[in-house]
Amino acid sequence: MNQKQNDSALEERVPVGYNVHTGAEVQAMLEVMGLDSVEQLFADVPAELRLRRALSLPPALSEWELMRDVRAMADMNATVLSHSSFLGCGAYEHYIPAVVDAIVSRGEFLTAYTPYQPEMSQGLLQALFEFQLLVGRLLGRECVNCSVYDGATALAESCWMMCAASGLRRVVVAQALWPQYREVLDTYLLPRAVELEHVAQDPETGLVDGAAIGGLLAQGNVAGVVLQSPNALGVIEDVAAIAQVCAQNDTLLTVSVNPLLCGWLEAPGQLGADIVACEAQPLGLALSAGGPYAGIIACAKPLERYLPGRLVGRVHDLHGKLGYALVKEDREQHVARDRATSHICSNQALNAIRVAVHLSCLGERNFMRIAQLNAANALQLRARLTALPGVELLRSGVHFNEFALRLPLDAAVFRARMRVRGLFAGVPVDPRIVGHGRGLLVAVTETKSPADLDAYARHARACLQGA
Amino acid sequence: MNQKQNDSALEERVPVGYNVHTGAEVQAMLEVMGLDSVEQLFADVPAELRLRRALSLPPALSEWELMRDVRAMADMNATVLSHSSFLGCGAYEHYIPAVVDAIVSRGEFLTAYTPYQPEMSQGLLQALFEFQLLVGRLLGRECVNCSVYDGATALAESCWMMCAASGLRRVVVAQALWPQYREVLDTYLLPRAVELEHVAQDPETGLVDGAAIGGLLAQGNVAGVVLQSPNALGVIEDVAAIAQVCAQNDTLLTVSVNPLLCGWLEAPGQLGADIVACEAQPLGLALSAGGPYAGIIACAKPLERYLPGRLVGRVHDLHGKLGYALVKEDREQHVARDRATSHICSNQALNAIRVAVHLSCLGERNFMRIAQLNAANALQLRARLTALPGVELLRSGVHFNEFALRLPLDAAVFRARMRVRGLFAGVPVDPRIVGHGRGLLVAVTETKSPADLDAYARHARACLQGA
Amino acid sequence: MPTPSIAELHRPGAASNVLADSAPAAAMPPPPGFARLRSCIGLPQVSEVDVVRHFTRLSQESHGVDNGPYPLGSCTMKYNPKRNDELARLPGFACAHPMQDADTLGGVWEMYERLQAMVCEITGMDACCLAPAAGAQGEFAGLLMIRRHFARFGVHRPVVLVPDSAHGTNPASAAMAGFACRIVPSDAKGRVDRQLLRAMLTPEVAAFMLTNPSTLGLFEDQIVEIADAVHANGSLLYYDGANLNALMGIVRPGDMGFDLVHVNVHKTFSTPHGGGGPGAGPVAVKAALAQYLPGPVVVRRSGLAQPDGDRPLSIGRIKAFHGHVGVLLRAYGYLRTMGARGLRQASENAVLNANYLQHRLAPMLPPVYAQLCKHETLLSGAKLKTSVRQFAKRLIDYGIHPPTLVGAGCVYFPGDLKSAMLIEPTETETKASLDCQVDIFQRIFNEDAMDETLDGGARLGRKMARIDGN
Amino acid sequence: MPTPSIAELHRPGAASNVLADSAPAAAMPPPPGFARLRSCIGLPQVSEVDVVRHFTRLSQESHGVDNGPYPLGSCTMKYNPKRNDELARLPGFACAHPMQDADTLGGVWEMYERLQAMVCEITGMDACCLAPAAGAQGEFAGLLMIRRHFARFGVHRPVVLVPDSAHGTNPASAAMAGFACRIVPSDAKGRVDRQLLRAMLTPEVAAFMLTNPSTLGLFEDQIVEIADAVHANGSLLYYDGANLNALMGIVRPGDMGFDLVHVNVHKTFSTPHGGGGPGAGPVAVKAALAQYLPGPVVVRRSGLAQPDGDRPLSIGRIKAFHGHVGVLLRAYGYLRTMGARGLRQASENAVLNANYLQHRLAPMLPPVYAQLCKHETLLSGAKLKTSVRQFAKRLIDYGIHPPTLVGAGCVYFPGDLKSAMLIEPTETETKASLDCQVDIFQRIFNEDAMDETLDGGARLGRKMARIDGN
Repeated sequence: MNQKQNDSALEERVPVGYNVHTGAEVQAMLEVMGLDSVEQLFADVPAELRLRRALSLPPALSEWELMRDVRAMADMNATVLSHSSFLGCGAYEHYIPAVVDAIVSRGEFLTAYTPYQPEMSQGLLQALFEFQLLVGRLLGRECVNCSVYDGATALAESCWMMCAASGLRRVVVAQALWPQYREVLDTYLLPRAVELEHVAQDPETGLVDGAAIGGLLAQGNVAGVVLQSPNALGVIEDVAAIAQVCAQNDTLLTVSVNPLLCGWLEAPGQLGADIVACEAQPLGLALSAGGPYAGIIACAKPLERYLPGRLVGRVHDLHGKLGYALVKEDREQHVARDRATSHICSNQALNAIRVAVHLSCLGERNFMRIAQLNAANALQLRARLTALPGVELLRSGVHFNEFALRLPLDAAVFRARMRVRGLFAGVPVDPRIVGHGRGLLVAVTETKSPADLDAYARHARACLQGA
Repeated sequence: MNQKQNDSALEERVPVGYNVHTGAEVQAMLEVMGLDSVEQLFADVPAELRLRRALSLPPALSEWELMRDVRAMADMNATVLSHSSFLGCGAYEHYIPAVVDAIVSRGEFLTAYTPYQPEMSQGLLQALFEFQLLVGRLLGRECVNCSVYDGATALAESCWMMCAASGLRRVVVAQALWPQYREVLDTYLLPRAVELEHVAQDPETGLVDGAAIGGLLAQGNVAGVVLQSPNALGVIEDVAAIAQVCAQNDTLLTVSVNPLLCGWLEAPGQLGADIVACEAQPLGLALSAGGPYAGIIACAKPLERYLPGRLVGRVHDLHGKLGYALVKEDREQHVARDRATSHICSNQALNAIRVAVHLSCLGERNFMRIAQLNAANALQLRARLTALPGVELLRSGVHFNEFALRLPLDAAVFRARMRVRGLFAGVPVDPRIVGHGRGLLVAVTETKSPADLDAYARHARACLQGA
Repeated sequence: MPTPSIAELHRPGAASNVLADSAPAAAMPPPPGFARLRSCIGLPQVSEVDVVRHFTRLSQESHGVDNGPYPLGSCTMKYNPKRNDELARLPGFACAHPMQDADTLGGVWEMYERLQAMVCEITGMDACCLAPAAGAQGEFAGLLMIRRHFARFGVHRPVVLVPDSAHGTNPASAAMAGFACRIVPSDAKGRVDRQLLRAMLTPEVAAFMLTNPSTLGLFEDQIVEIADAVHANGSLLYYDGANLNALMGIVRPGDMGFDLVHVNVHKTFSTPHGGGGPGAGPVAVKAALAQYLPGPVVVRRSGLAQPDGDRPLSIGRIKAFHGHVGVLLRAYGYLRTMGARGLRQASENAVLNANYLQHRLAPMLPPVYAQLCKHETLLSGAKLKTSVRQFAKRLIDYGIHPPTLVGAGCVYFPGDLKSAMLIEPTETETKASLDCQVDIFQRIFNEDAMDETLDGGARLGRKMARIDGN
Repeated sequence: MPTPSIAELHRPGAASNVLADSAPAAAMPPPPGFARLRSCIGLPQVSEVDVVRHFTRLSQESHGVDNGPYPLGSCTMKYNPKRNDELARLPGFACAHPMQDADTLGGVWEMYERLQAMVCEITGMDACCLAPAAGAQGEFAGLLMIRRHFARFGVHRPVVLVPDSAHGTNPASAAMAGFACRIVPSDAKGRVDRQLLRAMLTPEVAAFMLTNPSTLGLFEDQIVEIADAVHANGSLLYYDGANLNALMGIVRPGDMGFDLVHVNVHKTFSTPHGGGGPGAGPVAVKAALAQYLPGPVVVRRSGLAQPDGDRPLSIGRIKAFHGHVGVLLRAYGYLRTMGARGLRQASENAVLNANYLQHRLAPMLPPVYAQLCKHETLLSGAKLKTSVRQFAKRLIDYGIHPPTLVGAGCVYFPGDLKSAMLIEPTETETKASLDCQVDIFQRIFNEDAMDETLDGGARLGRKMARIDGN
């Protein structure tokens, strides 16, 4: 490939890839400016810095070569279609109505930028507003931002909200967070000198130790408490009880929740959590090997000014007509700079619209029925598996669509055997929480049929026996 | 499933599937009309005819069960992705720009009905008009309808156009049509007492026998002549020569063409064909196991009033502003009824829009380059294969992206052996045309890389030797 | 601002290089012999971004069911489920080549076999072919079967009867199948005039084609008598399934005495119509006629669905390949989602909506036939101060798609009904949507000056004023 | 007519039964213990057709690059290729679960390894991590690496310098990474004031964050001197890649002396922005810093791409999973389609378009810095008879998206530039599109009465009049 721009032969310049200008057009534009080469436009770039060769990139592909290339890579991945998957641990295989994809692939939404000029983007703003509205109802707290990166960063940002609101730098954290969430908290908070105090889970029930929390809070100086429910042991936390402990000590509480659980049981916001953080993936986002997902933060009104990221609000135009716009931007980086509540600029807006469409498609009744179906399916498989010899529940607590087993063998070995049989059996429980490697977290969603559950139980029996 | 409509419990009526009314709404609507049951709306259906049971259909599926069900069926099909395909014979594996799917999945186009109210559908009408415009330029005849069902029915309708225009009922047909096209001609034309006279192809060159056509035309009474190019032997016909014979005899000529050929060689319309019929599939339509495709008919101006189906034209509104509308509807079934040029009502409009977008995406230069690439790839594989022992060209003529080999063994046997090796090697040539079963039609498009051609040659060598 | 045509956006040399570095450097040499290279086509050269913006804009200047009601009588559309579009995009179907060996298309045959069975059950027929490209081609296939049937026994029956209210496709298909057409008038109640029918049932008559409910929205309540008369004459009774969405699970054509039927999948089974097509028009028949069906007819042998290869009496091939797989998949998806209960509910809602609209519009646009209607209703424009055409265009000013008028839709009104409108709400319009339509009808009805000056349209945001002669 | 909210469309009991016959008949029993069943959420119940119509309508009331130019300075969008959206939908990626064994995600690692290499080559860096969710998180990761680097050697450097023209994310990320921020003023030419910079480079300074070309559209022509000064102070030089689309294949951050860089894939690599995100912000570094990169960093061992499991000095995890696979695939598709030649052409076109627009708009809106610009240009509103805000809103009346104003975009103008507008056409606007924009600017500039009365907007078809306070 000869990279040299031959400006004297501009008319032969063919637009490559997605480029638009023909040589004649380049020439015409240069002439308007009184220039005669594209080179002159880069006169301010010191010659000694200029790249004197073409970038060393693989050759350009035609569209069909690209499809072949990427299809070949896609075929190197196993998926929840190639295997019967019972993986969870923060990402779940769920039904996504086809309407969701149909709406978010419309170019007006897909190719929009952040709606800085509200009159150009009323529909987009309204869709985001509806996301905030519906999610606020779902999680039980009314103030919702327009999304952050994912569930883990939502939790980290929530912790900082508690620090900012309280002026304190100590956060009490339940031990049984997803390991990856715990690591993100470390990354986000330790540089800001926030102290993270971990509280153990009850070895029997899997619930966080409320008394221990109470003890820590009584010492004072705590910005807030952080729980996850269902937690990394698959156990639903007693949010109301911990909220009471927090309230007694005038301390804030953040709960990271699986949002689908809020279709079955009362939401953390209703139970007293000041902040509810969640991963939106179970609300209509593709698994996509881990991203892009979206983090949601819902909080009580007094905490709103500590929210990171964008907020859409109702406003009025000069004639008094109702409309929508980004509001309360004084919290944000482009206005507050180093005093902003967060650095977040790009968020996950299109995924927020996905959530709004998803929740609208399902509606109250189906959403609740699907949540119940998740719980029922998990309960059924749990019963089948704990009846197998040597298998018992790891913790006795209340489960939703995920439960942890204690296997008679190493969970990784079991998982490997099951995989050979075409099943993704679950995710081993973090040994840092339970002290051994025999815990396996099994997720069961509405996508699993009775035949799938049968197959799991049948293959599990064989794999426990060493096959 | 209890099918009985319990009208007294209307409020418990849950909308099933895509139904919209709640029980309360049904009740409210009935009340407005002074009725108290849905049953009463069917009082005019004699009781003895009523179905006294539920339809015996498989149980309704949720969206995710349906996807599973249909994915399982999809997995029962081999495809041009699972195999390296060299199949043609009227349908070709081509590059389709992603823009095509993005545009035609927009609901405004996808869910529109026929644009009977032009003011509601200016964009749709303009898109169809642009289809007519671009396709007319491509095929070399300016009057183009808005599509018919497929290439075969386009040819049949074209034959009838020649009959209607000439008042005669005898059509001379080149022998080397795709077998399926020939059968459709029989189905469409024999009931109307049209006589189809078949003319043989030259056993050396594969070209239709122009002298024989001249002889038949000299007898008089012929409505028109029908050719296919490239024909069912993969040979490009000498359209100009046959057009001359027709012109000398004052007889109409219809040519069924692969539209992509018109990016490489002069179009049948330019060469004198009065009507050009084609299958639009190579212009941006998915293979889709055979349909839906679209048939195109382009003709000279004097034949326009014999065109089947819809035409979009430019019109003006009351203020003189340019617009688009369906025009010349007096040819059509909804106006002319049994004197219509055709019964066609639903056509393939969305696929016509696909073609318009496809041609716009490629543009003149890329369209011609892709046509050349097809020819070049086919030429290359042809050279590789005719170098194999015992393999020769079936006919010596000029080829485009498809050529016929004469194999030293039965073509079906060869095809079966190649399939085991992951290749769809081609389509056996209709023995009715060549008198034996050793002809194999091999299609090569731009989607085939040099490595694909190598693989074909390598495997072919092995399969010829019996493996 | 008129939208420029794509050809006007042409900029020489503009199209991006989609072949990238993979293209052969040299142009293909000209072939030997007579073939002449193409020098110029006249396709526009534009950038991809131009194409996207152009056609996105054209789409925004169009109206679909996704944008609101589309109440064209008889030609209407209900909601087209998005999931079913995804089925058609699955590579296992979308990337299958029709000339593959039949045993590599097992999924196609499996879907066909199941869909055939569902069509037979819903219509009360015994055998089915899914290949016809559209309703009109289904009709055509049906008529060819009728022709073949009589020809087989050496009977000359060159005439087909159709009612005056029939879709235009009925007589047009009959003509294409080589039949002469005779029109059976309607009686005062909008039904087939049975006296006249009886008189027209001569030994020449091969078949009577009937749409039930008719395109006037009326159920032929004397269908048993009609069927008996037709059969007594040795003729066959053909069912045009255009309006089957009114009757699913309630009464079946086969049980009414019909011998053949086609179904319009876009209307009854919710496949999108794409601004004119593609559709599909499966044809189903009673057992006695099964052997004439065009191919493919899929049968299950040893559990495996496969095309029946042994059908010597078939009317032959009506399309190049196997049918509109991508459309039929959507119909399959619809039927599997709805189930028996859902289909029945759909028909009930279709009839409920039509009667509700008829009732509510009656003060302005009284029904031509003051009685129960089925899926649609024919309204009289007699009370309007202006023409129905002006009324319709005024609806467009309000962004509402008008009902069908004579000459602007695929229907035909018998007699002197030129000032009528045919309206079909379909089953997927909510009460709120119907009420909103009624309100706008009322508003226009109340407008003082129903004249040309109301026609500007621009102030209400539509792109065009009324189009001349439309 | 204001568009009702989806919640207002609620009809009790309306949502269709998506679970069909498969749902368990009985409700799930309440769990034991403390857990209380949810009785009501407040989600709307609407039919699927309502949802489709509602959100289709909202989309039509929005503006994207598919509809026309989106020339927000610095926050702009170029054309988003449709093919790349298809890549993200391939089930092999879309249906992979992040907690699968790493060896079942070979395609993800293969794509990552190739994309990492391309990012390194384009930026002139040695190692790369694709995980950051957006540019701001890329910055954050970069700053944490800087922090880790100095901490490792026990050096206390608590300060980060940023220019006054920096994106707000720079200081905000610095604060989140625990740094104090100090602002370096611009000089009269809009460049970093090198005198002041030198004075501010104390031993406390960990890094200087720079965007080049800057958010004023200017290339820091003294970058070598700046880099030398920063490095001489023992500090690191961070490159905010927001404007890298101006320089691809022309000059590389690594060759300019930068030590770390992040790339905004939506702007430089054409991934759609979806009204705010998701994006991705790969971070790339010189070899000396590679060990600090967050995970996953993918390496090729024995030909097989796989995540490097042995990275003890890494700053750790910044996201729950591996990164935005669905977004990165699109960036991969873009780079593979463009190739080296295409990328260079893109940057040339970006700069050509910005200078062309600057030149043509100069009579109305002269550039604040009258010199060559790069990807964007800052225009002065001094000649306007009205405010830039009014001018911008008037552009909306004509359906044109305005440039960035202070406070309505993610940029910050230094000093007293409140009446400036930042405009960035991007490389995928054609000359015709730019000329059309200029014409409309001219028309508004010529309007006699630039006052509130021009603001109605309705007659030009926009949905809202000006929004209070915006």
